[in-house]
Amino acid sequence: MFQVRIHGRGGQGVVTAAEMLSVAAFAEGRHAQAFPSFGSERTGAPVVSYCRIDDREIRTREPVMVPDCVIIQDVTLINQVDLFSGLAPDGYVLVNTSRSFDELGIGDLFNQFHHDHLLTCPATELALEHVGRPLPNAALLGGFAALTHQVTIGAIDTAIRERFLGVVGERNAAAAAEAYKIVMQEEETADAATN
Amino acid sequence: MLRQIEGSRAVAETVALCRPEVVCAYPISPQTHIIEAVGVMVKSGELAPCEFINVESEFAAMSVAIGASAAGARAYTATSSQGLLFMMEAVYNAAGLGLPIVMTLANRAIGAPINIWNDHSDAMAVRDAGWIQLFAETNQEAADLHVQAFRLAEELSVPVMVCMDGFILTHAVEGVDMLDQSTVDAFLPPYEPRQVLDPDSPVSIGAMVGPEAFEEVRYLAHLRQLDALDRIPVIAAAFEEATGRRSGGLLSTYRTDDAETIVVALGSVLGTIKDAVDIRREAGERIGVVGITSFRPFPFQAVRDVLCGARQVVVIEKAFSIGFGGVLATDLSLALHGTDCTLRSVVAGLGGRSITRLALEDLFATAARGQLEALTFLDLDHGVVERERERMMATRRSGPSAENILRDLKAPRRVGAKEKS
Amino acid sequence: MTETPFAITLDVGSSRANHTGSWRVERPVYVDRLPPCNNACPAGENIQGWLYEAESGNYEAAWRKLVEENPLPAIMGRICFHPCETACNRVQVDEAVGINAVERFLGDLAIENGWKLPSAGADTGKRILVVGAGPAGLSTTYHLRLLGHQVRLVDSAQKLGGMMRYGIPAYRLPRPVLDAEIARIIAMGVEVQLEHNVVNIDRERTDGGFDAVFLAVGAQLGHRVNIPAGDSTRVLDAVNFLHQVADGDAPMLGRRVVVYGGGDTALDAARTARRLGATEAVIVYRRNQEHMPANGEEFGQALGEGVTMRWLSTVNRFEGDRLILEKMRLNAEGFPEPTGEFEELDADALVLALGQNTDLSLLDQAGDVVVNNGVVEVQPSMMAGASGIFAGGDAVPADRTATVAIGHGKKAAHGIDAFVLGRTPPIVERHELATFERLNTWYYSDAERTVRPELERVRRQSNFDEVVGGLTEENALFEARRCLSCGNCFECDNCFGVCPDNAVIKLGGSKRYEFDYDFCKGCGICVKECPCGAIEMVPERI
Amino acid sequence: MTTRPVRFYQVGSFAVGNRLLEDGDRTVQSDLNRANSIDSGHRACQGCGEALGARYALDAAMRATNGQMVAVNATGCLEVFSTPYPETSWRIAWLHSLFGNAPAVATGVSAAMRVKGKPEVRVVAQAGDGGTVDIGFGCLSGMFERNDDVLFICYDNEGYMNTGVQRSAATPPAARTATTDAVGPEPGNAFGQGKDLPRLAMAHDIAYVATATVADLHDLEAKVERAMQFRGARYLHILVPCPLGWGSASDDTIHIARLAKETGLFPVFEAEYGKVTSVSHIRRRTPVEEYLSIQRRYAHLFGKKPRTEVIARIQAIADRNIERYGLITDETVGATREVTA
Repeated sequence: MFQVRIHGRGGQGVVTAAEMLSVAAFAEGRHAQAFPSFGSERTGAPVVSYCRIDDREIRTREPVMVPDCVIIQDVTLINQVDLFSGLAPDGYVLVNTSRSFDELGIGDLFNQFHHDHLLTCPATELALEHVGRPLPNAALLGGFAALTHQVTIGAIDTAIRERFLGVVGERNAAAAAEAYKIVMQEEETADAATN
Repeated sequence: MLRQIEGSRAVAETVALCRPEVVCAYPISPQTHIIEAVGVMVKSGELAPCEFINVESEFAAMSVAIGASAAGARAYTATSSQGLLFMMEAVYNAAGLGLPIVMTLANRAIGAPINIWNDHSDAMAVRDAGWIQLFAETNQEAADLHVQAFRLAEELSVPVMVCMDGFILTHAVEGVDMLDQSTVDAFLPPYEPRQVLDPDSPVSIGAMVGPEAFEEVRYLAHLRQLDALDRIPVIAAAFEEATGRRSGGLLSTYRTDDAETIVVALGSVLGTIKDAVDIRREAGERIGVVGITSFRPFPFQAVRDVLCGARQVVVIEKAFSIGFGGVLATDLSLALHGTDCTLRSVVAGLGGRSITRLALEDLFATAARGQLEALTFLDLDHGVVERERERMMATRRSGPSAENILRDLKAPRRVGAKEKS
Repeated sequence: MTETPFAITLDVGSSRANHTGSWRVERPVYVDRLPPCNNACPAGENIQGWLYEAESGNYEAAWRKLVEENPLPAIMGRICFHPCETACNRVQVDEAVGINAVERFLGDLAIENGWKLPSAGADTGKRILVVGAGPAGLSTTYHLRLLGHQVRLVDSAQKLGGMMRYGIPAYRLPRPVLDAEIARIIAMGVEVQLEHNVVNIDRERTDGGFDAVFLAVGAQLGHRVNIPAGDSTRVLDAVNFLHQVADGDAPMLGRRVVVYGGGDTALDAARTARRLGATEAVIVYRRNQEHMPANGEEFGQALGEGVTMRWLSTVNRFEGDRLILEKMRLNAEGFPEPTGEFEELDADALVLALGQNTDLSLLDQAGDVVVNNGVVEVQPSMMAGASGIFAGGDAVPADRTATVAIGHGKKAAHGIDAFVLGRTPPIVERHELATFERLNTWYYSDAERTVRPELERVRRQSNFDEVVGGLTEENALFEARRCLSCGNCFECDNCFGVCPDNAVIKLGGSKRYEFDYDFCKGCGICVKECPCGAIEMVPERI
Repeated sequence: MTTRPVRFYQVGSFAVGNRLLEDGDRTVQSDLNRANSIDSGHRACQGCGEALGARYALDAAMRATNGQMVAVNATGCLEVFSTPYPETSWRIAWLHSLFGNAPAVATGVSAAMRVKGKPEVRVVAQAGDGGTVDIGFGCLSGMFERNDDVLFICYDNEGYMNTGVQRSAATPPAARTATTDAVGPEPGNAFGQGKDLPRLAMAHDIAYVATATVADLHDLEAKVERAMQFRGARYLHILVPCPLGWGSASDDTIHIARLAKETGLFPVFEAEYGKVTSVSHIRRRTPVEEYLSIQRRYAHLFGKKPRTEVIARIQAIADRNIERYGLITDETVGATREVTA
């Protein structure tokens, strides 16, 4: 079972991201379970959503406490929330930013985790460019596909287009595709650096 | 068709397939997504003919459903928690009048302190109201139970409440095999009321009944619920025949055949329990699970049959009767009366507290050792409780407990800092 | 739907098994009470009864009910001073019902349509002599004929009608109306003998073989006072004056006419004088308007026609063409006292209208008849003695009005009937009076204002034509519908409607209502809300 | 002078019926074949205004709907005295659910009729004043706001009579009830701000709001008929004196209702879409004493030392109504114009 935790703020599509991710996995014939952190958080408040992906039926209803991947939609949360709680050393981290980890002041992370599992993606910029609104969730899913290979970019594309109809779906899918490319390149760069 | 879909949406779409004619809605978390979705379907014309009524309270919601049902329409509503309590009087009334209303209860705790998260206090608060109460383990079952609920309700002229865990199910997106219209139509005949408000054939519905007949009226209601114990498996079987899917029934079992310890629970926590049980099984423990689907009517015989071979029964439930203990455990203790089975009551997950697999594994290990107490509160922070009790002893005006505890939970850091300095 | 849920759902109307009548300690019962108009009518008319018919527009039925008591409605609808209207309970709401006007309307309608009186009753073989063809005599004749007795009607005048013809001016009672209603009675089969003076009643009776006699000779003699006058031809008697006018033989009066008296005859004389060309017609009366016995309505008409008044004055003497009047004042009891002050009034003629006397010389031989103060003493049956002589009208002690006379006539006819057939006169039981307090006047509509001025307009006439016009059908219907139906159910459905227990059964088709005592709880709302006071509560018997 | 057709029927305008009127022009109550929606054998007190008002209103509604009507009843006297198992007094399709939910239940019935393709079946909901102005007000306001196709009738007897005469928000000032006893320095109910339901209903801008009393049947029936000409939420507030709760003679029920109107204490009017369209003028102006003094609930005002200042305050309420609704016209007997000046 692969468990994902997505951090963001109310209004940034955090819950939708988990839902679309589960749909993408479902589209590929896998079992998936997406759910929000339950609460009554308002726009702007820190929120979390979860997604589990597995090849067999998912029965558990406990929250994701030991994620395999953490997606951070909003870097301003870094000093406010324990974003990496429960993340295994080989866990993945995808951060929505155009800056480096050092610039963000979280260079220490490299020491705790596999550095090739820690990548950034300028998802907000991509969203602004393609969709015209700063909603990074779709683009980040493209990055997630590239980073974790848990789902294909094709499945992400399907899930996005199912959630957002017409032009909006198309533009979000384009943002995801570009994010996918960027992260794939980052990954290659990282791999190269590692090797 | 199998779809990756939010639980609320699955229920809403399934309810729509049942062709409800009057739907009343008053929003309360976590029921909102269900009635929102039904509302959209009615407004768009996708669900027609149907009257969607935005009422001003849950009390009105159930009341509108009562009027609609008495006038011969298939009526549906959904609520949670405080909403259920606010409509309580009407909940009893609907049952007393024998109106086959179907209601989704997105289970949630009851305040104060106000708490929007899941537990079963709401369902337990109305267990004596005369409604049939069915608990769903998964969103698939939640959806399926609604179709069966309408049929059961209308066959017996008894209202049915489908309970599904708030947020945990209602807000979870997972795979649900959705029924199609022709399947539901074939399974669920149009509503044929037993009594109806008809100007051409007038009757007075809702008479005042005195001591001379009230007991008989109540006893008849009881008999109808006992009838439901027969009808529920029959309807589940018919459903399986129509859909190829096993859903509903009085109860479900998991690895109980040779089990010495059987865990009994209601609703979605059964999934996590099954995961924990699998792990305990791998450790060699003979443990199984029984999920109660029909909490009212309570299937005494079926429960007894399945549990009587076990040495120990551990009831895990998300509600308790303050000053007494577990509610489901009480029912089970009656069902097990005269057997050698030991009953252990565990109260867990109140107000949305996570019931984790690890905690359950630990609990089952304790049970296996025979060390589980008669009544246990899972993951209870005894330190917090003790400190609040001390504060209450110290001063009469110790302030509200909820706020004190929240302050207390943040306190260790301060205490730690103090100790450091 | 064959089986409904036990106890919770009930079949309609099942509460009728619960007889709530057992809760009752008092029960309502329907009653009929005597309306004040009926009570006050000297002719004994069932006014409420015929108004009830008229309200519905059943005018012939109304007329028929009317003539059961009074055969002269067109006449009485003109000359009756309608004490019924004075008694009318509606006075306390707004104004009395215009009963008299409706009566006239019905009377005129009957003449116009040629409605006939009922046929005479089966012949009894009894013969009755009626002396005097005024209202009393005509009324007796009519009722006697209804009872099947033969009647000979004798009168000294040339025509029938008595004072109705010779005392009441034509502008108040047009002669065609008078003739028509008299002719209708005569048409029932009456032997009429005119210009016949009965000198000795006993002889007349014996000669004619009459079983009984009714005396209705009236008061034909003007009361004279001695007015010193140089020229006695200037002083006339009102009764004679009016009689002469009626005969078309009006005396010359001159331009300034003074009438002395305060009664209706004085008004008639003054108004007639105006019509005969007098430029001044002055009525001299010893008291004031408040104490004037004449009918107020006609007084108003007289003023409207230019008649003037000289109150608190008596005529002392005639001096040439000047009348010397003495001024009077009223003492504490309202009686006039002389003041000793005098004034003058120019006059060409003085007409005396100071009351009338009866000529009872024909009774001189009838020994058992008692005459007192110039009138005949009678028993309640109107019999003046044991010998079968009956009397009525102005000749007996009573108000001297045509209506009273008509009442006497009916009463006498029944008295005579009992006498000649050897029966005891029947005692008519009277219902309890329907007093105003028993009514719930809330329910009666307020009279609409447009209608009254219209009546006034119709009443504005002048000269020798009839002064007071008749009602249009619309107005007559309106007036009839103003009747409160005091004490008599008129089927307004109030009891049927206001019962919280549906315990009043409406029988429909003018059959009124019944109480359903199975369910009546005895709350009494029906009694309180009955407009006309036709229900009362009585204690339940134990 | 113009002549206009005589339309004067002795008692045509006020009494229940009149033999002189065409059948169609008579009240429903005068009809031999009236529905008798609530039939004999019910257990209401002697002289019950509510039993009477209910039959008046529902029979009129039955005629207006050609018998296609369903009634929903709140808990209260009317419900208790009409349907004690095993007997019901209702001859119409009738449903009782709870005390406070009659408007919502009626909404449900109305919705059911619409969805079942029977829009000709009209719904009347009825409750006492407690079920309307107090416990039922939430549901009532919701029903108004949604403009559900329901005629809601309040039978106002100014208190909780079913439970033994306790105060409701419709209990008038100074009236004695079991919970506002005639003791202490200010006996009886306090002078509050009042909860004027007809005006609250009007504030919802619903199609039709009217008041009536059991003392004027023609007016009441006309209002029911008018109400039935509209679709959507409508409200009819009928004053129904309660001999038990008011301490009045059982035969005074209608008389007292009439006085309530004639004093101005109970304004009778109708309003459409939030605007008053007609008022029933006072016909014979009456001082409030006449109304108060025949009710034992006000007996404490008329003791050895009459509470004239309290009576004056009640008169002021009447005068305010008279001014607010223009209840006095030139035709009012005993009218004084200064109140409208």
